Amino acid sequence: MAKLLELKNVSKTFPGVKALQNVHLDLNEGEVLGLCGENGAGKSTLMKVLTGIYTPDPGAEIWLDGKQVEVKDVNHARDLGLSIIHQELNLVNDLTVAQNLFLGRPGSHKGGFINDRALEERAAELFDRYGMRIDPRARMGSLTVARQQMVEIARALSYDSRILVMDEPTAALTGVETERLFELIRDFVSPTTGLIYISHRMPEIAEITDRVSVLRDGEYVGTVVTDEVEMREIVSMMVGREVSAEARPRTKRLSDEVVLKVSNLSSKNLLHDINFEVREGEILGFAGLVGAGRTEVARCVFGADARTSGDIEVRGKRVRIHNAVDGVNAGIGYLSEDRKQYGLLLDQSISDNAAMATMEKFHTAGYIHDDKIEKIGKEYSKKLRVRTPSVAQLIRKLSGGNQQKVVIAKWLIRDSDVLIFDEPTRGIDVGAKEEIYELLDDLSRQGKAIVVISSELPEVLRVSHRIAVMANGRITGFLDNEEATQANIMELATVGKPVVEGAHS
Amino acid sequence: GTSTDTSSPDPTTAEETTSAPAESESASEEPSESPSEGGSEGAGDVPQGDGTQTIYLVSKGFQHRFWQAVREGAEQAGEEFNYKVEFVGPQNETQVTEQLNMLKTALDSKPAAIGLAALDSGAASDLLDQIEAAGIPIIAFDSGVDSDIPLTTVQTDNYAAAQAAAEHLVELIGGQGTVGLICHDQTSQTGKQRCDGFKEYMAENAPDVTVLPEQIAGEVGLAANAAKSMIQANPDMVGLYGSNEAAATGAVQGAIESGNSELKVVGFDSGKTQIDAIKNGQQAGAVTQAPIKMGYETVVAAIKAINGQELPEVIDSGFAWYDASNIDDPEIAANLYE
Amino acid sequence: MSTTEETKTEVEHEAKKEGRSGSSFQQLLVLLALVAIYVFFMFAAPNFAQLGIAIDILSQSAYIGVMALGTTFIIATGGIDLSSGTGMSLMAVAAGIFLAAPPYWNLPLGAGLLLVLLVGALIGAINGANVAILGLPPFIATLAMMMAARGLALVISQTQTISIANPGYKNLVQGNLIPRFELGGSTIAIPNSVLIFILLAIVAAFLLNKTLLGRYALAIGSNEEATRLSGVNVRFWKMMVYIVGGLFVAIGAILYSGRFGFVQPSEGVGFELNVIAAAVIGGTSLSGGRANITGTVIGALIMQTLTKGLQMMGLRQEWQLVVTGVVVLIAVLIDIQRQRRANAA
Amino acid sequence: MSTTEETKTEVEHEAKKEGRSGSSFQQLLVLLALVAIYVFFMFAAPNFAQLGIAIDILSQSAYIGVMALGTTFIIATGGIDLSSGTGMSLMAVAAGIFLAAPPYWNLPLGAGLLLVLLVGALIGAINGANVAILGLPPFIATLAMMMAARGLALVISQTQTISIANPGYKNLVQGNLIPRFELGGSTIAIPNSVLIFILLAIVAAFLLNKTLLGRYALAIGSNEEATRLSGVNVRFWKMMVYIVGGLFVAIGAILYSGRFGFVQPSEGVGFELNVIAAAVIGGTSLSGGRANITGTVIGALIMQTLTKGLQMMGLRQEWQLVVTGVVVLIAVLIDIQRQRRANAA
Ligand SMILES: Nc1ncnc2c1ncn2[C@@H]1O[C@H](COP(=O)(O)OP(=O)(O)OP(=O)(O)O)[C@@H](O)[C@H]1O
Ligand SMILES: Nc1ncnc2c1ncn2[C@@H]1O[C@H](COP(=O)(O)OP(=O)(O)OP(=O)(O)O)[C@@H](O)[C@H]1O
Ligand SMILES: O[C@H]1[C@H](O)[C@H](O)OC[C@H]1O
Ligand SMILES: [Mg+2]
Ligand SMILES: [Mg+2]
Repeated sequence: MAKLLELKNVSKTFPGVKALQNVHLDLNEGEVLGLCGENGAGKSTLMKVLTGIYTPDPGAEIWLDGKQVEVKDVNHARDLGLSIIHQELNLVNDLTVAQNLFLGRPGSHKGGFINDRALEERAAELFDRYGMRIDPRARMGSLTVARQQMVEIARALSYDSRILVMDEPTAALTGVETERLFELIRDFVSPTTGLIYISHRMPEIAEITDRVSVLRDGEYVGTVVTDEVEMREIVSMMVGREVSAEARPRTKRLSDEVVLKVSNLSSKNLLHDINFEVREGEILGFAGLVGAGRTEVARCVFGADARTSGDIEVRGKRVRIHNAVDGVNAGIGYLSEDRKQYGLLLDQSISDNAAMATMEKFHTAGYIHDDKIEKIGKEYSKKLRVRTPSVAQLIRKLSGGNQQKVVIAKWLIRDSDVLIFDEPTRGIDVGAKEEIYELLDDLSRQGKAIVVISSELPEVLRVSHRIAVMANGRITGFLDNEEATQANIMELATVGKPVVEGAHS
Repeated sequence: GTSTDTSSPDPTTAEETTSAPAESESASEEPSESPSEGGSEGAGDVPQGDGTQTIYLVSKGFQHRFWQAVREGAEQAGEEFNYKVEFVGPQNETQVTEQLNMLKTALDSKPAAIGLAALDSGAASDLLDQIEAAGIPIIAFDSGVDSDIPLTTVQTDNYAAAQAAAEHLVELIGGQGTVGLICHDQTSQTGKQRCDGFKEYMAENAPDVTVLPEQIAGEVGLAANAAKSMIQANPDMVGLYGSNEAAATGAVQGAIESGNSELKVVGFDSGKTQIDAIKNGQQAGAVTQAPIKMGYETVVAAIKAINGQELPEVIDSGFAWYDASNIDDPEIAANLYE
Repeated sequence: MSTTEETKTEVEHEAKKEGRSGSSFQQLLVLLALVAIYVFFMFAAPNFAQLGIAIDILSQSAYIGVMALGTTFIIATGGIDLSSGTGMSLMAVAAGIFLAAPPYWNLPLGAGLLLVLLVGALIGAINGANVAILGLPPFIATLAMMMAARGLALVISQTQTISIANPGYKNLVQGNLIPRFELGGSTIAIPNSVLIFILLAIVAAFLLNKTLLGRYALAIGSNEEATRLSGVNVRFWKMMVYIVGGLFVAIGAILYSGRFGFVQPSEGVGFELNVIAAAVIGGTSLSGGRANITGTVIGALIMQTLTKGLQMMGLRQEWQLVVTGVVVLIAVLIDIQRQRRANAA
Repeated sequence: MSTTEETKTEVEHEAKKEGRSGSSFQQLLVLLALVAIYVFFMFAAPNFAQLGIAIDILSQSAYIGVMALGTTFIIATGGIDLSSGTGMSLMAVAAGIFLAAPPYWNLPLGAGLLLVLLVGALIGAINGANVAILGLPPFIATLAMMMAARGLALVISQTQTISIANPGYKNLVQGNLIPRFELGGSTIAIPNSVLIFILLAIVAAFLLNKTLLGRYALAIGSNEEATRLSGVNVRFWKMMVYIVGGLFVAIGAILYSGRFGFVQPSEGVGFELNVIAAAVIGGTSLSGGRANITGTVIGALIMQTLTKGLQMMGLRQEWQLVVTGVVVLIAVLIDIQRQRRANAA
């Protein structure tokens, strides 16, 4: 019997980069196929070739139901029953949720005339069906990243495609929404459909996929049946070595000296009386559900958002923080959860991006020492294993995970006393993740005070000495690493919230 | 000033006009004569060219139809005496530097003679030195320059012409009431003289006339809006003056739209819309220059200069008042352009 | 299935944030600015407080306003149109050539108008092709067109003023479909240009808010890449937007030349800035994605009210310029501050 | 596959733009365009092929070019400056007032020049404050300034042309620091304005590529929010950029007024478009983040070469406009197409 989908001999060359080389992939009917590989392995590129966004190098073949096809463009892909949720959000912020859902879709208008009421009703039905609580009339840009991701998922599902590709759909989601997503995936897969699932989160791969294909350095490594292998075997196919899972921090905080103290922090909409301290060498994790307010705490402390009350002390001294410049000057670094929007200059080089927060070290009276910038760029690219032909490469041309590494490099170079990492491993592959954890351990040993916000509980448990759990804009409790488990974190995260917003009905 | 006298209902104005500048033989007395006649009068002493030499005229622009008429006159003379004529000008009448660049280009292209209608009377002095050094004769037209390098200036006495317009307006309104003016420009010599001539005439000769502060508008649409606003704000207004083709056309339009049919509008220059308005009574009259003649005489003066002939200091191309009564007179009609 | 208070408020809050056409509060603010300016002149400028003046302001802002309606779509896509001013001259000249008596073509009114619209669509299509197909930045594509249109207007008119004697033409713009009426002792006549302006504003609002054209224009302006990946033919719709822009300019040209009954080829330089200013004062964002037709209309009226009022005050030209600059700044500032406050909330 | 290719390359095009200053290949292409235009006129325009003409082009493009250098920084931040043209008039008038003989102030040359620069910095600072602090869109902030500056130039000059007799002033711009020399039988004189232009281009290139000012300008243009969150004082640097822009306009005003020793208060309207065009032809991206000083210089030269050549060809003015529009379009198109081709690979 013919495969639902077969890709043969796919190569894709970008100037100076061979992203894919003779890759093979096949998908059976009724199956969820995992696609794994390190950052820059070529997963997204392969899926863009499949869905008509990139033209592959000559010689590539795409077979659907045993028939060879040539995917001309996005619409053609959709006509062929192929849809995709991209790794990066592709939403129009100035339109409403309903308008986004039906943008460019046949049947969303009558002879060019649009009835927004009708679209909103259809959107509401859709969200009902998928068990999502999202207001169809909300402006897209006013939603949190997580909700936006849910809209993307709803949109892709609603196309009733035969083949659905999800490129790291859970990178912005916490456990609860992820569970909900899996239910949707199971509903979607039928004897005539198939789904390709890309993730760096191995437990998800283990849970949802039937088989897993692995890419490394743009080449096809192999395919395994999920139930027949251990996850670490897949990981070693990806990275060529063993990586440990389930772990706890390897450091202790250095001293009792309080480096960062936040008291009575509140913000207009969300935050209510937030109090916490971070000591020298301590890593304080922040856990919570989507929208709990972790990002907002970080942004308020750093100065990126306004707070209505709250004092911030760094090493015992009260600091005046009203904007990001104050934050940086007070010795606080903040790595944002949305690298594209808040972290990177896409059209500038790796080195320039890496140096951006530390320019005072790289100039004399305004004259910039580009050689030093290049040197530091090289040093950190190497340290963080950024996959790139050169540090002069534009960020835009890097894979998502490699971009994330550059943002991390930026703050490592800055070398602040206090570092706040908001979802630091979003989109980072398992191998590199471990490197980043080790980096955090290093920073801890150097006596930095570190806050790590993460939606992945294993990650929180792996890195944090202490864990603050948030719900509804409040801190609902602190747990020491020793006493913390996924279960008691979730308990605190859902305090006062019988229903989890967004993902549940 | 013979023709001006005959065409003007008030001889004194014309007297002033032509007596002010140094008397010149060819042009000033015959402002309304058609250029070819004017030319043929002096044709005897205008040597024919061999068709290879170029006379390069740098005008003020091509925004107004007026310059097309000057160009026509110039080309007519060029054809008649077998010279090539280049006629250029900046995009609008504020672009002094652009005009100077054009003058420099004229110099670079080594013509037999250059004509200049200077946007600014002082700006060109360096270039004039260079042109003189290169041995190229230069003739000023339309507006003079503060320099004795140009061998002659072919021009209208704008100040006097504006006074003539004022004088006619005073007469039309019976010597009293409020009048307004739309000036086409507030920085050029021409613009200033046409504004000042009008205002000063009123100040000196019409004690019972109140002159409103002028509005500046060099385009028809803008002038129409400005005129209308002025009329609406001052319902007692009885007269309105526009200082060139665009300003006058706009003034008429503003008067029509405001529904004030009593208002006397006087203008400057001609153009199809002004001519129509005068014919159908929407405009009382206007002062016309002699643009075709101005172009023609400029080229003739240039040819004479090329051939080393003497030229008077000023060649007054003249002006004339015209209204419904004399618009079809041949001497007037020859100076009107559509 | 119970819901906590918090979740509810969040959803409501999100819904209340501005949609694509700005909040009604914003339109209120711009309107307030207009009213404030108007009231100011009622006291400061002699004879300003008459209905006739208000109608004048409406009719004099009609051609800039109509062009601004079209430009609003272009700006909504994140583009800009610098060619509207001289493009208007070119189309006005075209109108003259089509409709004026021999030696011009002397076509019947309907045919002539249709051809003018065609020229408008053509100019728009050339702009559109340069932007959407050749990928030129809109600023440059339309700057080039601005120069070329000016030159062409002079070329095809042979730098002559063309007068359009066709009485139907003038009547179309200047006539009074609504019969004159008496009010407070004076006769009020509403010229057709005002009706056309209002009608086109309604059409534009409908196009922007209720049709694919507007929806895609806003989507492109907000996130072109995402719109493309949604399967929208971005090139095609950008083309359409510029064509619509050209059509509105053509109508502006008809209103302009119909007012005078003659056409002067060298006018219109610099009008494009007033056109753009009208849209932006009205709350349309130059970075695209947010547009507002009512605002554009109010923006055009603000500009014209200012001009009219300052002229009627008899203020000198140079001071008019200074005051206009400052008021434009303040008008946009109000909007900006409001947005900030809304976002801080 | 061919139809697909187009849409796909467009997507890929998005994905792969050039770096901060574009490739050196791009600069080569713009330079080639300049050379092509120049060579064309050597054959098409009589007397064009002289060294003197080339020097003329350089000196006539100096003031637009210098202003374009400053505007390049502003565009690099994603901003725009519409006030350079009338701002130049205002500063030139200021120069006249400071330096001309009584009734003007008749200051010593050095003091006068310093004050002109100060006025430039002030105008820049006002633009900067409106953009960086009040958050106005640069288009509107500088449009308002454009109007206000025009008015103010007329006000403070009392609409008079001011002639600056100070011989040092004229000499500064027109003099020949490099002594005249003979070449091929004709005397060659290089006016100081050319030297100043070249010198300032070097300064600007240094500022853009080697100093914090340039780096932050490009960063802001690339992603303002990310730059802010990197701890860069975005407001301060934007202010600085507009102040630098104002200073370059002031120098432009000196070059402009010093060339002829007089100042006309109403000139300068519309110059801003040539200024912006020079930068954009040179490869500076209007959306910010990519700028190129060499390109700006070449862009200014292309514009001036065209003007000069077309004038010397004796082409009718209206056709000159059309041709200039088309050539500007093609010049930018070459750049665009090259980028695409590089990306299609
Ligand atoms: N537009 C582009 N231009 C140049 N190189 C590119 C481009 N897009 C991707 N690449 C390169 O192709 C390679 C594969 O990238 P891709 O995005 O497919 O990786 P990925 O497997 O999805 O990684 P991640 O897990 O980090 O998302 C990377 O080396 C990347 O730098
Ligand atoms: N009630 C609300 N009204 C408006 N905006 C809200 C509300 N609740 C949350 N938000 C938005 O969501 C953000 C709070 O979620 P935040 O991003 O801080 O949560 P988080 O715990 O970091 O979750 P995420 O995983 O989505 O980042 C705020 O910055 C705010 O913009
Ligand atoms: O000099 C002026 C000329 O005489 C004509 O009246 O048009 C306007 C001006 O250029
Ligand atoms: Mg990827
Ligand atoms: Mg968050």
